[in-house]
Formats: sequence, structure tokens, C-alpha cells
Amino acid sequence: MVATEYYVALSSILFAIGAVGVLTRRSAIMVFLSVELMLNAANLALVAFARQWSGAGSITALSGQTAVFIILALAAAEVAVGLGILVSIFRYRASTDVDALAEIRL
Amino acid sequence: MTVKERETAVRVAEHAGSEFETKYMRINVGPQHPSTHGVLRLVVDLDGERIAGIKPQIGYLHTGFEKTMENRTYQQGVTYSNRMDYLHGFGHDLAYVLSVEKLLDAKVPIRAEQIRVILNELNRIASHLVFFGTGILDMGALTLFFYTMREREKILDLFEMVSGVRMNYGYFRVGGLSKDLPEEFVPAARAFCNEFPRMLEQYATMFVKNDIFVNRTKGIGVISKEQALDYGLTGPSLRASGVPLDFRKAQPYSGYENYDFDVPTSEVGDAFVRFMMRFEEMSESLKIVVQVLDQLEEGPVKDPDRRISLPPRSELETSMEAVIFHFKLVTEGFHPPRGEVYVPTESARGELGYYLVSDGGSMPYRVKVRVPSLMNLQSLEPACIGGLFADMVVNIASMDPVMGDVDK
Amino acid sequence: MYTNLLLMFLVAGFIGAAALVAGRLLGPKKAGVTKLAAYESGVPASGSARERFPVHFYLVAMLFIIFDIETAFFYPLAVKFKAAPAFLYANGIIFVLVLAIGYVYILKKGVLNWK
Amino acid sequence: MSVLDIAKGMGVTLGHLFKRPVTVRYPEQPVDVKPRFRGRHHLLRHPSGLEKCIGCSLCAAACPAYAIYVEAAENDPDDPVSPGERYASIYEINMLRCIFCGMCEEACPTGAIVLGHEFELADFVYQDFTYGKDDMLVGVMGSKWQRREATQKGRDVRVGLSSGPRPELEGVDY
Amino acid sequence: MDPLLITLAKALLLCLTLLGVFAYMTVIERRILARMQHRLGPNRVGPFGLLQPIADAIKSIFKEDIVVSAADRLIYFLAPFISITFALSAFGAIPAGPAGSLFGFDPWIMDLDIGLLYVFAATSIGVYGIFLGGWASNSKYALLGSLRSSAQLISYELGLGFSALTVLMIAGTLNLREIVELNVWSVSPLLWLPLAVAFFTFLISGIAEVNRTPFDLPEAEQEIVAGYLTEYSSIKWALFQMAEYVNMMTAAAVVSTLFLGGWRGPGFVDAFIPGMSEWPFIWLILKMAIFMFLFIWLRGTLPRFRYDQLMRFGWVYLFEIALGAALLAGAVIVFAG
Amino acid sequence: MATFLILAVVMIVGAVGVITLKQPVHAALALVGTLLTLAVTYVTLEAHFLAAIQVIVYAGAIMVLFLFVIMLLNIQGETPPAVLAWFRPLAYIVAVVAAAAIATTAFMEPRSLPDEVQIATALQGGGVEPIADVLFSDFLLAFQLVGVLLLTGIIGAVSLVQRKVVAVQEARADGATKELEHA
Amino acid sequence: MGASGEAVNLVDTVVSRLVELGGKPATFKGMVSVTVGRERLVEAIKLAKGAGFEMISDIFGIDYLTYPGHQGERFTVAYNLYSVSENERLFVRVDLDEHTTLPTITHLWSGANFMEREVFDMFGVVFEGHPDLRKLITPEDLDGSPHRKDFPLGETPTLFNEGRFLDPAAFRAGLTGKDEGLTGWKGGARKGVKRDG
Amino acid sequence: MGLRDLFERDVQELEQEGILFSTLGKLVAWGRSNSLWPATFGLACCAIEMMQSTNARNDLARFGSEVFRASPRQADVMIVAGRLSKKMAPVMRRVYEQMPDPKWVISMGACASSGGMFNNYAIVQNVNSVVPVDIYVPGCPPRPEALVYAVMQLQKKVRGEAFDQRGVELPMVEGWAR
Ligand code: SF4
Ligand code: SF4
Ligand code: SF4
Repeated sequence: MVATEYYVALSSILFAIGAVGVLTRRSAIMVFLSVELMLNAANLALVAFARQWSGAGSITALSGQTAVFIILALAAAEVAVGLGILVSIFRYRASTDVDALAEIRL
Repeated sequence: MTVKERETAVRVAEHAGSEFETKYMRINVGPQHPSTHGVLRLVVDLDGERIAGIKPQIGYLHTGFEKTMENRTYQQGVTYSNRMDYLHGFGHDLAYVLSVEKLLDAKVPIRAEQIRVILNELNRIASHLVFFGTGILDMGALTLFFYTMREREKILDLFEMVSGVRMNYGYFRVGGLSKDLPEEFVPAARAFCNEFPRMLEQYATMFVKNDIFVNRTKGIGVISKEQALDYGLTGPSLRASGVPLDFRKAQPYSGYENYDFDVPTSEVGDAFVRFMMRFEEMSESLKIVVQVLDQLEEGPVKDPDRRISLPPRSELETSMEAVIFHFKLVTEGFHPPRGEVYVPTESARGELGYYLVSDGGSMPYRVKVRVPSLMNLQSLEPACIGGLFADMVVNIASMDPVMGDVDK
Repeated sequence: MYTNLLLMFLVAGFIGAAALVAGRLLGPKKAGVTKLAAYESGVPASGSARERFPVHFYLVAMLFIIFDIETAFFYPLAVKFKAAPAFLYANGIIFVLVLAIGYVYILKKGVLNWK
Repeated sequence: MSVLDIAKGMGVTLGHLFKRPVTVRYPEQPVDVKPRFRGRHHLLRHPSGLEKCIGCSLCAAACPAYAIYVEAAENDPDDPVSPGERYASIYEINMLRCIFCGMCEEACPTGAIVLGHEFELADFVYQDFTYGKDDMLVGVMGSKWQRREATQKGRDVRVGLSSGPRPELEGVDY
Repeated sequence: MDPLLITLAKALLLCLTLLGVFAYMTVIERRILARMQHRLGPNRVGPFGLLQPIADAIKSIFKEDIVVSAADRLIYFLAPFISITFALSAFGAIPAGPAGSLFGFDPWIMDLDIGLLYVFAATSIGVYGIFLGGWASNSKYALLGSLRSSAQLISYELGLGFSALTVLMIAGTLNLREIVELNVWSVSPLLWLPLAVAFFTFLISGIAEVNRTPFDLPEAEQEIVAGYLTEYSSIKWALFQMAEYVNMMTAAAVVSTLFLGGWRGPGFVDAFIPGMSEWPFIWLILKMAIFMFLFIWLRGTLPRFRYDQLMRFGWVYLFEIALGAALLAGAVIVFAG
Repeated sequence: MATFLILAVVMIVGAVGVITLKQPVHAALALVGTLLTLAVTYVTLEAHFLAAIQVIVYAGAIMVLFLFVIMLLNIQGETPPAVLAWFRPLAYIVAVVAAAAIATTAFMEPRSLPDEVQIATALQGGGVEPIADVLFSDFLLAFQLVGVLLLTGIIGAVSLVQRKVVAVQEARADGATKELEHA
Repeated sequence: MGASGEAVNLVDTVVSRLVELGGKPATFKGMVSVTVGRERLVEAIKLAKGAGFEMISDIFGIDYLTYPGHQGERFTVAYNLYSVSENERLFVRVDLDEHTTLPTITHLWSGANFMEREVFDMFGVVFEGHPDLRKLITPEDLDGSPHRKDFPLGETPTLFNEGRFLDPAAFRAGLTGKDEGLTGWKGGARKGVKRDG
Repeated sequence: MGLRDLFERDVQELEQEGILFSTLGKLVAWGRSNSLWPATFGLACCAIEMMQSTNARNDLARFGSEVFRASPRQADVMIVAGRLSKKMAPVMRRVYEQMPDPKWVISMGACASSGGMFNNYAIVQNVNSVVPVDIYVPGCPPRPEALVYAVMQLQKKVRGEAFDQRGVELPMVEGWAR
């Protein structure tokens, strides 16, 4: 059995990579992809913690997994709306460059 | 401006225009595409699945019929005419010989006219069968095609019996027919007439009443009466738009006035109706065939005028005169008087006529074929724009263009 | 149990890969510029294929996500249904009703109307 | 009811599943062409064995595809090839040009050229499609390729036809 | 014996069988279609045309494999690979008989507690194959085809999911084996109606999922040439075809498993040979064969939908009916026990 | 451990791919790969249902939407940034430091995992039934709120996009014929 | 027609009005045609359309270059008008020379688009004001207008064995001279031309 | 790599050199000859007869050749059915080139094979000048059975059983390129 710490470390690495992506990529969609990566890194930690907490009984332990489940729903809604914004912006502008988008007042 | 200059000018203009980026996806449908019934090329601008613009590009089957026919004798012309609209060859043959006969004032025996009508109508059925089969094949249904082809095969058998070939008959001659009917033809044709209505019913069960088919064609590609006339649409497609024009009724030829038949007409003008027009026309044509078979008269099948038709083989052995006529006819053909004629006929696709200019020589001076498919093809534009890409396929099918007819 | 799954994937993947490799190795190669150009009914392609597409496709995929999540939430509900039918049914109905509002909204908006 | 209609349509296809296919098993089972069918040409002979063709070129004149080439020569009175003054020393048809329209048959004053029923003419090389007198004189069976294959394999020429010869060919002794 | 080895053997066997069946399905389909069209179909190659698929396979393998120059090479190769891999592995979760009935082994490769979800997951990844295949080809027809088909596939995935809910509610498990073991006749007759409705919606969604007529839009030859397959040649094309047929078989197997008792035979056959209804494989294969025939039959008869009709049909009718069936089933369970 | 390492490496490679690959489709595919590996990791963490949902929802739906958008908008590879050249290394440094910080914090106070039996009984393999138990008790409100959230998602996305579609289409339908130049 | 017919049918009325515009009517075997001047063409056709010829059936050209005894301008473009309601047909003709142009009538009938393009393609007649005057049928790279009489038919010889061939044009010339009688053919053997070498 | 090299060149090429005159070569030829899928290249009247050759009576499917592929990428043989105009010739050439090797061409009908009766400026007077033709089928149009016969002829050629008038064996695949 791999200890939880490793998962947390992996999760933090993924999270950091995602953060770099958010900071360095210019195209909005790529930024978005990186955000998804960060979200999943967090999920991984949650699932790992769920296992760590199995000593505290079924309901408590599974809360972690259930939370991830809810987060998936959240991510779905977020992506739907986020990409919706992207699409609607893109209909007027030829680029998804975030720096260029900064000028827009929505 | 010469043609060349003009072309260059247009090309330059096009080039300039291309700098402005359009939002559409431009897609080439054809010339080699399964749904374009041969070599039609359509340049389609797609706005997603919707058609924003459509331009037919034709000429991929340009055969030079008119020019070649101007360099063949009138008699040889019958081998060319049918190859234009290869699905309704007898229709073209008929239109051609009618024009030449009008030039010559040839007297066609009644029996020959009747046989021409029989074959023409059977050919119309055969053509519509191909139309129906391929049209529905274009909508993704495989099987009806095989059923219609099976029936067409039976008609082709009849044609083979009469003319010796399954397509591209060249059986009509100026002044009559090349040969009389074989004996077995009439019973065989009757047998076909008896069984065909059952087949029509089968098609109806499989398709006309099929919801998917109806939904895919109803309300698609509507062409109004005004548009139809504006674009010079003729034939069943025009009748679907509410103009009951049929030259078999309007200006009867070859004795069509003697037979009783209806011209199906509708006001709706959508693809479904265009399909149905042809579907109903099949039974009407069958009605004509049955009537002619009943009234079929005995007698000669060629104009007895030796300057027009070849003498029978038996005479060649006995009469020197016949031999001379024969030689003259074969090497040189006949010399119709100077003049220009046009005889409109109703082919399976619409108004068809040969405008012949004779300079008194043995070959036509100018042959101009008024082909229905070319004009019908133009109506694709009003029918398709604003519709879906998939509907375009239905629209092409429902116009029933034959590319040989379009490009000549 | 999940090792079995892994094995299954390995075998399936192996077959796919083997076929691809075999095809690569065994077929003749006579590439030419025209041969490798995109097929467009036999004429040189006009314009690029990578064009923008209508937004309908986006909407379909978007709705799919939303309703896919909905089904995902229904699986636990359905599996547990026998344990507390009335309670779960009530909850399920509320859940469905909330989403039904969204469904009616998209119907009204004509999203499902491709015409 | 639409579902019912679709079901009816499906019934039609299902029904055909159990019907005997109308397929003609062609290569094994010969094709039944109609008597007037026009296939490969035959050059006929008189019952006496003389060729009917007199080399008059009318067939070439009538041919819309200009597919016939005739060169006439004077008959040797002692050993005539044809009953007339002249005979065709070279008579060739380019089978690829030919459209099997039958104009030549109609034009021939002696009935020498007749279109037979053979249709299995597909071959590999363009040059092999010029049929000379040897390939068309009545009595020769099959297309060039069929005869070639037959000689190579030492078999009889087999043509996929069931119908008898054309009426014009019937009763001709040779 | 090492259970892993056994699994490996089973997996190999399954994959090869599926491939073989694919090959013969093509011939069977061609022959059945031919008979429906009043003709014979392939019958020259080998007795009754039985060697036809072998000839086709040899031909395909020894055919040039064109990689279009504008294509995204990596993805161009990846696409058929994804398609076939996920199609094949989806089948592994289908139980084909009672435990231990395959010479003492279990006639399935894995018995997952989330079996149905696994199948759904595998097929939902299969979408990538089609989507990427079309995109990578960089041809308009392919692109249009792949967009259409991915939109179609994801839409009808919903239909599948919602139709399955009814069964899940009644069965109370996602495990396919347990679903099969559930006795249909023990279910309250009141539930038969929603079950029947769900069966039909599931079947229709299944047909749409595997791109068969009347939902074969992605390959609508008459409109977009060969859809996402337009640029694929030789073996890669064959792999896509293979994936399609394997998906067909999976769909048939899942429908049988969820609604028709999977590998179990009808009870009355036990009267002739005791235990016959428990024989592995045959019943499942029989049921699958019926569905496969149905697929072919539909293809032989119907024209295809237009794209918008198809999407509307999926999103409006199928979706509502399937959900309605599930709600009805729920109500029945709540109020009638 | 070996399994974990393999998975970790695959995931990190995928993640790096996400942020480095030029072609958006490739980046998205890298993310798909990462997500699939993540699903496998969930399986090793006894979260089976989540693994399946992860594949179905994340890989099978959300990423498809991403690909759709990339394709619909025809987003090409980005141009290298012209300004802020110093920003990139800074971002890397910050990220590495942050990751290291979190990781070390995690390792500073190592906890022992509960034993396998305990895990098995508590998580029950993370199957659908145990999740359902939690979901419909503690998370009931969250469950219903998800419904509301999804509703907002629908309305948000549709209202963002749809109105304009109709307008644009109408505009195009009008000008369509005239605009078409000849091919 | 016109003059002798007492019936007041559509053709007669239109023809009489076209004559007022300077048209020259002619009748051959029941077909009525009116030759109008180039500058009055649109006017004439508009008039005909307004009077009841709702449909344009065809537009085509004739090249009288080699027509024996032809006088006047080289080309004729004919408009084949048809009245669906009255079931009558009228040909409106214009004569023109090589470098003259014609006004378009595409604004009267959209269907005239292809027809005019065909005439442009086949005869090189330019239609002023046509929205899209490009070649319709012949390939882009074909130079010339095929239906002009001075455009060669472009026949190739039919090949036979041993280098024999038959040149269609020469062969035909032997068959059909323009003079009376069994021209060209003298009953003797006719030899094809042998290819040298 | 041995195997790779072997197949880099066409099987047929090797067979001429005698390297692959083996069971494998025969097997491949057998497979190819029995799975000749035509690309739809219907041009004119002959195309109708080509369609008829798949119909219930003639059923080209019996030879495994009914699989008309819309995309040339999946086709083995191109049936040029009808008159090839000069405008269409480049298109046909392009479609032909886009077919994967090995590929064959059947020239169906008088027009495609020699221009037939259309001896004029518009028609290509022998498809062989555009793509290498393997089989010519005379007829106008050839009846469906003649096309079936031509497909059988092509099978012979693919199996290496074809020879011309002088008895020279014809190559299985034309090595013709422009
Ligand atoms: S059949 Fe026709 S084309 Fe053939 S040789 Fe005779 S006349 Fe010429
Ligand atoms: S075949 Fe007849 S027409 Fe021809 S040259 Fe001989 S005799 Fe004259
Ligand atoms: S050979 Fe005959 S049938 Fe074939 S295309 Fe030419 S004219 Fe038509």
C-alpha cells in the first residue's frame, strides 16, 4: 500500500504543473485545460485522504469520494459555462489570447 | 473582348475577392461523388450544416454531341441522340427523328408511331425507376434500388428484344423504325404491364409510406411556381410546382392525342411532390402503353419513300433501282430542304427538342438540343439555399438530372 | 479483478497495434504528392479543412455534459432505489424537475431545433 | 400509423429473404441474350463457301464511329474469294471504336456483315482489339482472348451464351 | 494454474473470436442483404463465399497504407487504435454463462461491481477514435463526418444511460452478472411496461451508438463520401470497420444482458434437456444473433435520418421516453411495492 | 509502489504535455491521457465508482467538449509571447517552490494508513452503493444543489451562445447568395 | 405568320408589336420567328414576356460562316420563348458579328443565366451585364469556341493493324461532297492512308 | 530489415525477379483478385450498366466486387464507365492517384477505351493516356455480363494468368506512372 503522502505529493506536483500552465499559456482554452488539471490534482488528494480516513468509519471516509463526485458535477457546469463564454467571445474576436481578452469589459 | 481575355478578367476578379475571408466552409461536392448522379460538381458554401451558397459547375461530361452530329449524316444522327440522355434514350431519339421528319415532311406510318409511343413510355418508366432507385439510395436505403433495377431489367429485356441493345438504342429511323417489332414483344410487354402495378405497390409500401422518407422529403427544396418559370424548369419538377405543362398534351406528337392519360400536377413544389409526380407518372405511362398495345395496327414501319428509308433487303437482290437508292442513302444520306425546325417533346425530365438547321446538305448544319436537365439544374440554387447539406442530396435526386443531358 | 481489466486492455491494444504495424510493413508504398493530398471529390481541395464550425455542435456537447452528469447521479440513486423507494423517488423527482426547467428552457430557446 | 408502415416495408424485405434470387449464375450458366442482341461481328459466307463480302465499303461509310477498314482487291477468277468482281482483301474492325449500333449490318448490300451475339470481348491490350477477317469469318467461335486462352490451355472455346445464332447466321453452311 | 494466465488466455480468445466474428459478420451481412435484395451475394470465394473475408483481409493487409500529408500523423494512427482497443475491451465485461461453466473457469473476463458503467465508459472513450480520426485526416468530408458522428454518439449515450436506469432500479446493481441472475419473472408485472419501453429506447440508442441504419449518418456516403473514414485506407480502415462491428456485437450483448436475461435460456427448454437453460454461450450468442440480424434487416430496409432529425429524435423523443420509463418504473416500485 | 510510480510518471508526463504542447488538440489529448491515468489511480485508491465516473464524465464528456470547442473555433497553436519574457521562468520557479512546500508538508508528519481490512470495510471498494449511502444522507443537500448548479450551467451556457447564433444565422441567410463568389 | 392569320392569338399580337419595333418576322413550317435589332433586343423580349411568354425555353447561337449563300452577319442568337398559358412558341432572333455584344436578359429570367453562358462558351458571344459570364461547359484551358464553324472537330484517326488507319475527316470528305450525286464514291476500292514507316 | 525491404517494393515486382514466386505471393494474389472493390467512377451511360451489373440479375457481388467505395482510399479497381471528357480527365487522374496501390483500371465501353463514336475535341480518345488501363471492355454499353466477364478477366490478370496476343505475360500491376 502506498502511503497517502505520496499521493499528496503527486497531487501537488500536478497542481503546480497546472498552475504553471495557467500562468504561462496565452490561449484561453489552454489556460482552461490547465485549470482542469489543477482541479483533478485536488481531486486526487481528496480521494487519497478518503482512504486515509477509513479508520473513522464508512460515512466519513466516503465523504471524500462523494465530494469528488460533487466536484465533477461542478467541473462540468464550470466547463459548460466557461467554454460558453469563450465561444461567445470568440465569435467576435479572432483570438483567444488571454492578454488580448484582458481589454474586454464583459 | 475575346473569350480568353474575359476569362482572365474573371479570374483576376476572383482572386481579388478571395482575400476577404468568408466564414463559410467551401466544399466541393463532385465531380466524383456518390450523390451527384455522375459528374455534376457543386461548389457548396456551408454555414455549418446549412447551405449558404451553391454553384453547379458542369461540363465534366461535355461530349461535343452537337458538333459531332453536325458532321454525321442525318441517319447516323440517331446513334448519337440517345446517348445524351442515356436513361431516356428513346425520348431523345424520338425528338430527333421528329425534327428531321418535320424538315423532310416524311410520312411516318401509324404502326411506327405507335411503336415509338410504346417504347418511349416504357423508357420513361425505366428512367423513373432509375430515378426512384438512386434517389432513395441517396437517402441511404439500399434495397429499393435493387427492386427498381430488377423491374427496369425487365423493361430493358423488352428493349433488347426490339432493338438489340439494352441501352442507347438507335432503333428509330427518320421516317419510321429500323425493323418491325419481333413477334414475342407484344405478349411480353403485356405481361410486364400486368405485373408492374403490383411492383409499384411494393415500392409504395416500402417508401412512399415510410415515415423517414416522407420526413426527409416533405417541405424540402420548395420551388414556387414563379421560381419554376423564372428558371425555365420543365417536366415533372415543373408540374410539381403547379404548372401543368406536358408537351404530350400541349402539343401532341406521334399520336399522343389518341391516348387517354392524366398529367399529375401538384401545387406544393417540394421534393416529396417531385418524387410523387414521377411515381404517379409511371402508372400513367403504363396506362398509355396498355392502350397502345390494344390499338396496335398492322402495317409497314418505314416511310415508303426510298429517298428516306433504306429499301428492304429482299429488294436489293431484285431491283437495280433499289440498289442505287441504297448506295446513295448509305454513302450520302438524304438532303432535306433548307430551313430550321424545332419540335418540343416531353422527355422524362422535361421539354426536349432538337433545333435543326439544314443547309440542304446531307448533314445537319446546326444541331441545337434544348435539353431539360441543364435548365432544371439551375433550379437547384433556389431549392437548396438555406436548406441543410443533407437536403441538397435529396434535392439533386428530386431534380433527376442526367449529366449526359446537361453537358451534351 | 482489475488486473483482469488491465490484461484485457493489453490484449486488445496489442491486437490493434499488431494490425497497424502489419499494415505498415506489408503494404506497398508508392506515395506521391497527389496521392497524399486530401480527397475532395477528385478536385484540388478548395480552402482548408480546419475551418470554424457552427456552434450547434458546442451546444450539443455542452448539454451532453450536463445530462451525462445527471445520469451519473442517477446511478447511485437507481441502485439504492429498493432500499428507500419513497424517499429516493421524491429526491429524484425534485432533481429531475430542477433539470426539467433547464430542459424546457433549451427547448424554448430552440437549441434542439436544428432546422 | 407510421410504425406499422415501416413494419410493412420491413416485411417486404424479409419476404424477399426467402424468395429465390433472380440472379443468373453467369459464367457457369450461359446468358440468354435476346435474338436481336448485337455483339461481335461475323462475316458471312454464301452456302457455296464463298465470302459474301464484296469489299464495297458501304459498311465503313455507314459506320458513325469509323471503325471499319476495308481494302478491296480483284478476285482471282480461278480461285474466287467472293462471287462478285471484288472481295475484301483486308477487312478490319476496331472493336473498341465500334459501338455495336448495327449501321454496318443495315448498310451492307450483300448481308455479309452481321452482328452476332458474343459479348465477352474484354481483353488486356489495345492492339488486340482490331479484329481481322480471320477473327470474324463465320465459323470462328469466341473473342480473340477466348480463343487464345483456349489454345493455351488446350480446351474448347467456351462462350457464355445459350441462345442460338442470330437468325441471319442460321442455315449458313460453311 | 495462474489465474492471470487464464485471464490472458481468455482475453486473447475473446479478442480473436470477436475478430473472426467480425470477418464473418461482413460476409453474412453481405449475403443477407443480397438475399433481401433478391440476389445471391458473395458466393464465389470458397464454398458459399466462406473465404471471402479471408480474401478481403489479405487484400487489406497488403494494400498501401496512405498517410495523408496534411494529416496529424500521430493522431492519425492513434485514432483507429483507440477505436479498436476500447471496442474490444468493452466486451470483456459481458458474462456469457454461470460461474465456473467454462471448463471450470468463469465465462467472463472480469466481473466488475460497476460492470455496466465500465461498458459505458469504454464506449464513451470510443468516441475519441471517430472524432480524432476525422480531425486528423484534415479533409472536409472527414471532418464533417467526425463532427456529426461524435455529436450523434454522445447524444445517444444519454439515451443509453437513461434507458438503463429502469433496469438498474429494478435490479439494484450495476453488476452485469447479477443483473442476469435476477429473475425477470419475479419482477412485478406492473414493471413490464416500463421495462419494455426502456428496452426499445435502449435498443434504438444502441443502434444509433453503433452507427447503423437508419442512424448511419457518420458514413452517409451520399452526402459526405465516407465520413470520418474518407481518408483511411487499408488496414486502418479495416480496424475502424472492425471496431464498428465489435461495437455492434457489444451493443447486442448488452441489450440481451440487460433486458433479455443474457446468457440464460428460456425456462421451458429445461423440460427437454435438464439444465439446458443454464448452458453457457449458446443463449447469449443466439440472442446476439437475433439483434445482429435485426441490424442487418434495418439496414436493408430503411433510409437514413437527416442529421437534424436524428438529433431531435434523440434529444426530444428518446430522452423523454426513456426518462419517463424510469420515472414510471420508480413510481411502480414506490406505490406497488 | 511500482504501480504508483508508473502511474505517477505517466500522469506527470501527461500534465507536462498539457502545458507544453503547441497544438491545442495534442494538449487536450495529453490531458485525456492524464485523466484516464487518474481514473486508474482512483481504482488503486479503492474508488471504483469514481473511476468509472471520471472516465465517463471527465474523459468522455468534458474533454470531448474541449475538443469540440478547439475544433469549432479552429484554434491553432499559440504564438510565442512577445512581452513578459521574464514571466515564464518566474512562474516555473514559483510553481516548483509551491509544489515542494506542499509535498514536504505532507511528508513532515507521516501518518500510518489504516490496515487493509479496515480500508476494505470502510470504503467497500468505493462502489456505487456505499457512495449512494453517503450521497443520500450527508450530501443530500449537495445533491439537490448539484441539480440547481447544472440548471445554472445550462441556462448560462445557452444564453451565452444561443441568442447570437440565431442572429448570426439570420444575417447570413440574407447575405448568403450575394456573398458567394465563384469557385 | 401574322399577315394572313385572322385568329388573334398571342404569337400574332406579339409579332405585330415586334414588327413595330423593327422586327422582321418569318415563318417556316409553323414556327414563327422574329429577327430584331440588337439594340431593341431587351425591349422586344420584355415586351414578349409581358404579353404572355412567361418562360424562356432556350437561348442558342448559330454560326452561319459556312452556310451556303448566307448573307448578312455571321452569328445569330435565338431566344426560344414559350407561353405556358397560351401554349405558343416564338423565336426571337438577333444577328450579330464577331465582335459585337448582346445585352443580357438575366434580369428578366434567372434561367437565362446558364443559357447565355452556354452561348458565350460555345460561340464567344459576350453578354453585357451578365452577372457571372464564365465558361459553362468547356474546360478552362480550352481556347476558342467549339461551336463556331471554324473550330475544328478534332477527330483522330481510328487505328487498325499494321499501321493502317482511317482518317474520319478525309473519309467523310470522300463520301459527301456538296454536289449532287454519289459524290466521292466511284464504286472502286477506297484505300486508307498508310502511315509512313 | 528483411521483411520490410521485401515489401517496400511491390510484390509483383519481386515476383518477376523470382524472389516471391511462392505460396505467399500466390496467396496475396488470390486475396487481391477476390476482393476487387471498385471505386465509383460512373461517367455516362456505361455507368448505368455498371450499376446494373450489381443488380439482382447479374450480381457482381458474387465475385466479392460489389463493394463500391465512395472514397478512392478504400478502392482497388477503378471502373471508368463512360466517356471521359477532357475537363474530367484531370479529375480522374487525381482520383486514380489517390487510390492506394496496388490498383487497377477497367476501361468500360467504347468511349472510355477509344473515344468510340465521339471522335472530337471534347473526349479523351483512350483512357490509357490518362491512367494505365488493365482491361478494355468493348461495347456501347457493354452489357452487365460483359462487365462481369471483364472483372473475371481482371482477376486472371491479378493472379498473373494474363497474356497478350503474342503470348507475352502481362504484369499483375502496371508499373505505369507519369
Ligand atoms: S456496329 Fe456500328 S460502330 Fe460497329 S462497325 Fe458496325 S456501324 Fe460501325
Ligand atoms: S461487308 Fe458488306 S458493306 Fe462492307 S464491304 Fe463487305 S459487302 Fe460491302
Ligand atoms: S461507350 Fe456507349 S454507353 Fe458507354 S459511355 Fe460511351 S456512348 Fe455511353
